[in-house]
Amino acid sequence: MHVDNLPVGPLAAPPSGDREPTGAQPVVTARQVTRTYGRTRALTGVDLEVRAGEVLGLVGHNGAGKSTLMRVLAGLEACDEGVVTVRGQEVPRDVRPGAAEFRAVRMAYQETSLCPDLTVAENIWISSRRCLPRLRWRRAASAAVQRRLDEMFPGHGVVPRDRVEALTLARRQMVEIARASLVDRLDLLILDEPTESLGPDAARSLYDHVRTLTARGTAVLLISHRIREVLSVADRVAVMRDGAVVADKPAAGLSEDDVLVLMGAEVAAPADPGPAPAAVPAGDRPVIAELRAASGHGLHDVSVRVGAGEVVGLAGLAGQGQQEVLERLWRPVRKDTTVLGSRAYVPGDRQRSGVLPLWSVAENLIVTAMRGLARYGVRRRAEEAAAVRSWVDRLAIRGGADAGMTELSGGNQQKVIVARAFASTADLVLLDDPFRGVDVHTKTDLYSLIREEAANGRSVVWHSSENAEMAHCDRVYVLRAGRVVAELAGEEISEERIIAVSFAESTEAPQ
Amino acid sequence: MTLRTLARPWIWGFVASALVWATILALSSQGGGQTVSLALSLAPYLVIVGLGQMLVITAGPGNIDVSVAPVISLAGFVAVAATAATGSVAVGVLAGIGTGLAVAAISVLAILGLSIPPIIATLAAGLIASSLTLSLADGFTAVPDEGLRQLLNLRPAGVPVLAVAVAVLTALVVALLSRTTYGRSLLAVGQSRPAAERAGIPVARVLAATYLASGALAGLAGALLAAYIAPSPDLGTRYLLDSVAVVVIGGTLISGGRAVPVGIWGSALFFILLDGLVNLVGWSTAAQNLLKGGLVLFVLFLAGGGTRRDATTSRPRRRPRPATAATAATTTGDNTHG
Amino acid sequence: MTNLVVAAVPPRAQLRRLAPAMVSTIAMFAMVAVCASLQSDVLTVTGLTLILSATVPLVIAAQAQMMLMSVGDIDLGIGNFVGLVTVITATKLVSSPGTGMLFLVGLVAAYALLGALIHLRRVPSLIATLGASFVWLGLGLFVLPTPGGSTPTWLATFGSWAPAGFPAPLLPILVASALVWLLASRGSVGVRVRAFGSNPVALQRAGLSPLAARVVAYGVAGALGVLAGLLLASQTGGGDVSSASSYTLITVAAVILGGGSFRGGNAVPWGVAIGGVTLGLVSVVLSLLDVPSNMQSAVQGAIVLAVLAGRVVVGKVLR
Amino acid sequence: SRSNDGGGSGSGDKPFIALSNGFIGNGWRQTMIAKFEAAATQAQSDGLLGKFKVVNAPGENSATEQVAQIKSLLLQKPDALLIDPASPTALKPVIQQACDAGIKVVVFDSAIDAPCAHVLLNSFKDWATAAAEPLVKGIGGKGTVIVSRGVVGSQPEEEMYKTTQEILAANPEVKVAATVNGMCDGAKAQKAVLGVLSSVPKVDGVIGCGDGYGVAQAFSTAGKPIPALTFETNGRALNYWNDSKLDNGSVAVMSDPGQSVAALWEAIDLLDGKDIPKQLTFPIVLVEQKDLGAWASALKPDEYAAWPWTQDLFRKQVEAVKTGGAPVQPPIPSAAN
Ligand SMILES: Nc1ncnc2c1ncn2[C@@H]1O[C@H](COP(=O)(O)OP(=O)(O)OP(=O)(O)O)[C@@H](O)[C@H]1O
Ligand SMILES: Nc1ncnc2c1ncn2[C@@H]1O[C@H](COP(=O)(O)OP(=O)(O)OP(=O)(O)O)[C@@H](O)[C@H]1O
Ligand SMILES: [Mg+2]
Ligand SMILES: [Mg+2]
Repeated sequence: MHVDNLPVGPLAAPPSGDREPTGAQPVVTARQVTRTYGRTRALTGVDLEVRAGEVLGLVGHNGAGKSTLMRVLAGLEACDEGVVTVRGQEVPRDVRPGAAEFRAVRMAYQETSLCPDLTVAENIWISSRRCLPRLRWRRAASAAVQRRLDEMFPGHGVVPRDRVEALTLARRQMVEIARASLVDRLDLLILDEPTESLGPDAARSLYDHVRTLTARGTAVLLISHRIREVLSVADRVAVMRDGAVVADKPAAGLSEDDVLVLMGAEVAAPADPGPAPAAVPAGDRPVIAELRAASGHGLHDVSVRVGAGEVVGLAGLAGQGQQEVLERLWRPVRKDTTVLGSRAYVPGDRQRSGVLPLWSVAENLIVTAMRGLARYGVRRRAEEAAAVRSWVDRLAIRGGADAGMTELSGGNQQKVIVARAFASTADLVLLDDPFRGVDVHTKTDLYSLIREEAANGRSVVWHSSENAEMAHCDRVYVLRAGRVVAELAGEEISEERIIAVSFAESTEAPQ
Repeated sequence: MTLRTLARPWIWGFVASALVWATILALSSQGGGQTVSLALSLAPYLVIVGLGQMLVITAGPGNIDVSVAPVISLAGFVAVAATAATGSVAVGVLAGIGTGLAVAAISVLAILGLSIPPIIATLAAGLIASSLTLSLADGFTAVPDEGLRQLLNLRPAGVPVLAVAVAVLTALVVALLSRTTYGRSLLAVGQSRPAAERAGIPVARVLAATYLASGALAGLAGALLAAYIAPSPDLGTRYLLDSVAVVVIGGTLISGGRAVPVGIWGSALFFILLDGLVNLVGWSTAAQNLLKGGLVLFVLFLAGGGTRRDATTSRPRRRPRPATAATAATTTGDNTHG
Repeated sequence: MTNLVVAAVPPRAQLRRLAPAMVSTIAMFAMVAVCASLQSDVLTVTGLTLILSATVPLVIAAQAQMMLMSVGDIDLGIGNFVGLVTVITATKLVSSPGTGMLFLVGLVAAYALLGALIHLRRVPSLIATLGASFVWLGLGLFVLPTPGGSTPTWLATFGSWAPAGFPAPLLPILVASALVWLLASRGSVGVRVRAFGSNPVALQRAGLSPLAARVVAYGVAGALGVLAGLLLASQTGGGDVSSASSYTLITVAAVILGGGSFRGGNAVPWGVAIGGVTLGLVSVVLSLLDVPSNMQSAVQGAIVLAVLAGRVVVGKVLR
Repeated sequence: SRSNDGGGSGSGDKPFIALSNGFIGNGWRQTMIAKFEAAATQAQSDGLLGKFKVVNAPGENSATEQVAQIKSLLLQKPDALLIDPASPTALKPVIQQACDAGIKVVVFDSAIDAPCAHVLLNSFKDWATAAAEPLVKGIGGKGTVIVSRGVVGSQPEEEMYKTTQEILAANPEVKVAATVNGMCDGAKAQKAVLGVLSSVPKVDGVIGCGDGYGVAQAFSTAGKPIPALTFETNGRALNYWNDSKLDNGSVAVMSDPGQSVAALWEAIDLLDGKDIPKQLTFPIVLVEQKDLGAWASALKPDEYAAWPWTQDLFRKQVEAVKTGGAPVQPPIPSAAN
């Protein structure tokens, strides 16, 4: 059967009208599954059941083992002990990717698994070749992905001929999700943090589509750190902690706080924006960085001012010029940009531009500060070690200073990269949406870290795709299509306001 | 497997050279100590070039210096000419190093200024250097300094002075890599250039320094070789392939980010002893090449994947970056004086 | 909402991707123009045959190099491999065509095996192909210690084939490039190979074997190497294992000039054809221009730098 | 490429001669080209030559590069083409093409089996004999020697090695301790010999092909006495030999870089319609102890001894070849200049 023949859209009749999760058949189950990597026990005996036609939300702190469990459930990796059954059949232990048992289980990965040098259509061929014709597959793949994207993300703007490399992060994520869902029979769709780089619009249409999938009997497993989102979409929520599922409850009746408690932390009022933004009015601070009517390279007449000790936010939908502003401040080569003092950068794309994979946590953490500590180009190791110790403790980096960087989970890697920037003596720290995929507790720690450092006189420019984060800023510039459409300060900064500004503009005068 | 327990691929160079040495000893049943001593008097030249090549290869995927061969030849002429003109060996050696720096400067301009891939940039710089060599060689009259030659041949108690000096140089490179900000920056750039750039490392400066260091070391090797052998337009030819090979067999990660200076000694000794063995047995060039190639492949496939990171299949890895390098011809042709 | 902003991106991205090959194309035509202005006979069929024929084996060897570069590897043995093929062509293929063919098929298999070993033992291709290049050289010297032998008649006939009104060397260049294009850029085999070069994890997650992709790339490279060797033998009328040793570096330069990269994931067969011809023309231009003999290498280097610098300028303009 | 128009008169009826050289990266080839350019310039001003052009294939003796260059030379329609080939076989078809285009082709320095070309070369048998015989005699017909072979796999080397072996077979008391691959290159021979020195007993001589200077360095590195050697014929080696006062059967012998000049005269005579045998064997350059001082003082370090062929001497040598008489002995430097 070909993708083209797939029943799609709302016209498709659900195979069973019954939306009662309890009565549904289990699609995939895991029993007492364990998995260790070297010294890391990623999974310590997981029991989980995913049933047809339900949305199962999976939450847990960074490194809880969610992605690992998903790789086991999708047949990408064998487990050490325990049993995985698919549609009631036990799966042999020596499973390999692409095994027949797992044909109907598909996964959209946390770090997309597209080939950047290939076109979208060619990427589709790779993962969905079984449902494509042998000849003229390119055309079939293009048509299929185009239709699926139109269904899932209206107005996506992806052309199947495009090379993935040329797509924005959000579009890549859309293609990744569409790729996972393009198959002739889909029993289980796993979405590992699908909305982290999507805008709210795209996220909403994704969840609409998830509903039509479940209506046809497909199970959907959703992993996300946006707990509110999970609660609103999922039928059931499973909570993982330290490699095991510690709770499995219907979503109805759960509150965000309940989930946080289950995830294993004393709920420390996560809505509290930390130390109050400094009282000094923006105008009175000495300006340490400034963009004056900058244009070109995706910016149009953008003026941005950063005062000493100020936390300046760059908000708006993803990809509207925020990164370009950061880029200019990072490398102030043009006349319209002035930056006084040294800079440090926290990249959002940690796989590509954050992690130094051969090194340990300590080496990764200190590499920026090393230059400042050194005398005549010679390192001072005692000072470096002390700095590393204090930062590993301060951010509670799991694994410790001597762990290999790639042994850490995504969230902990991100902590190291944030620590790298703040461990330096930089006067201006640039944050490029670094808290994507970081669990709430870590986030809260990092927010207060930022406030403390600002109180000590450092300036921070912070781009975030999560509007709620902007509440921790003194001042926020909202960007759209490369222009500053609003500058909010103090009390004005609120999620609602930012969304209002970014969207109010976007509905009028499209050019 | 964690990073700590990675295999130590540099061992293989030493193991292979010990094996070859034992074979030589078994065949000739004499001069075992002297064999090592003589190998140690040839190895330093290759080690010097290899150290520079290692720094370049460590700078990450795509980085390679294919201009070392023409630089060695050119620096040989320049050093001899400068020594003859000033009467000072030191000036001559410095002139050789300066030549290496000058050619490397062309490469650096092309790599950083014009974003030309290093393999091509250094190839072009090397072509320019070889033209200069030919122009200099036309009617060249100076002769190498006798004092320097005697110094290079000095072997008190069978230990070549040059080998000791280059061992010190190797130790300095080890210290450079682990103790200085430049060394750490180079290793960071080699692991991931974008990440190093975001970590505030002046990538362009680090790369420039690296190519200049490679040029300077090749120039130094050329200055010494010209005194040890004689200046000639093809003085450096063999050193391109061999410098790349010794670096990699020595355990340096071809995709960058990890350098093993000590390993170069093992593989340099291996190459030199292997040449000796082949010549001792009187094998034909065919057999010599088969053996050399076969052994390189054998050691390589035996040592295996220690040279790459943890290969757990499904966790997204850093893209395995391609290794790059280049070569020159392996034979010089058919005319007997070719 | 945002599709309008980005709708303009693809054509420009496309253009930027094609720019390197375009600059090389311009360089190629500029060189032909220079040659023609120095020697008007260049533009006749005979003239084009003369200046193009030497580039035929180079272009095909460069296609082999490109196959490996598309998986992110580099082949430092291609020059000696092509030389070895000429040797086998000039000896075994003449004395007993059946055995000769078997030998050539064996060489392709050896390449595939090399690819498999590189993959399974996870060793850098650079050093493995460097080691293999010594083996090819040794085998070549073993089979034919002194250059010589003769080519089979059918091959010699092809080598001296000179149709009227059409420069014969263009045919193998165009046919080989078209085949590689169909295989590597259009077909599903090419998708596997490029996907492996681009993101092996994605390939594996989709249940495709990275090993197979690499072996296929090496096998195709081996086959192209054999083809290049046959064509070289047809031009030189004999076997000489070191006759193509310069190919190793030049093919890399040809792939880069044609818009390829060391990163892997890209196949640029047409660009490689243009890059190969451009590099082949350099020696023609050098022999037509009155460059002092000592300075010829420098001029060659300068031409390569100039073409690549032109690429940078065009890239800047397009950005 | 280097070319030269003869005094503005255009090519007219005076010939245009091109030289294609397969490799320029060593002193021998450089001397060969320098001698040719000097002689051709002289011939031009003497009105014997209209125009000449020298093209060196870049890189490492690449036959494919040279084929491409000869093809582009064909476009320029020279009257005669001189070739120092990078490969004894690979140029066969392109030489045939040149002959078909009516161009006189003279290949020198290496045999090539292209029936239409004229070949001018030194006898490799003579070379090997001149290298080994005096040396064997010098060590008194007995002792231990190392044989340093040339570019193994090349035709000349096969012939030379055969000759060497014949001579050694005739002297059974001379033992071969090792056979190394010196590639006729001092630097390579130096390393190769050094590699075996510790493993062989006392060495009385090294039979090589013009690599004695490097071999001497190897012995001095190893701290061993310098045995009888086969030196190259360049200024560096001859001066070393002269200065070190070695008188132990050492010789200096190599082929003659002046062949290019002889080939020039041959081409001019061929274009004049003179009858010249297809194959000419010219004398090698042998520097004997008695002429050592003269040669040593006349040569720069990297310059190789070359016979100063004039048109006259060339014609005499052709006669000698035709009649089978004794080869012409061109003047050695002290007598010539
Ligand atoms: N391939 C691997 N090699 C070594 N350790 C691994 C590997 N994959 C996962 N781990 C470890 O297993 C644990 C679980 O990781 P996993 O990626 O499943 O966490 P997660 O819940 O997805 O976290 P996050 O929310 O940060 O993505 C972590 O401690 C991680 O370091
Ligand atoms: N064109 C090809 N290029 C490279 N490898 C191939 C090719 N065709 C098949 N293979 C090899 O055969 C294996 C099966 O691949 P194939 O694409 O046929 O899987 P499939 O047909 O989609 O799966 P199945 O038929 O088992 O359901 C691959 O893993 C690969 O090793
Ligand atoms: Mg995860
Ligand atoms: Mg996560």
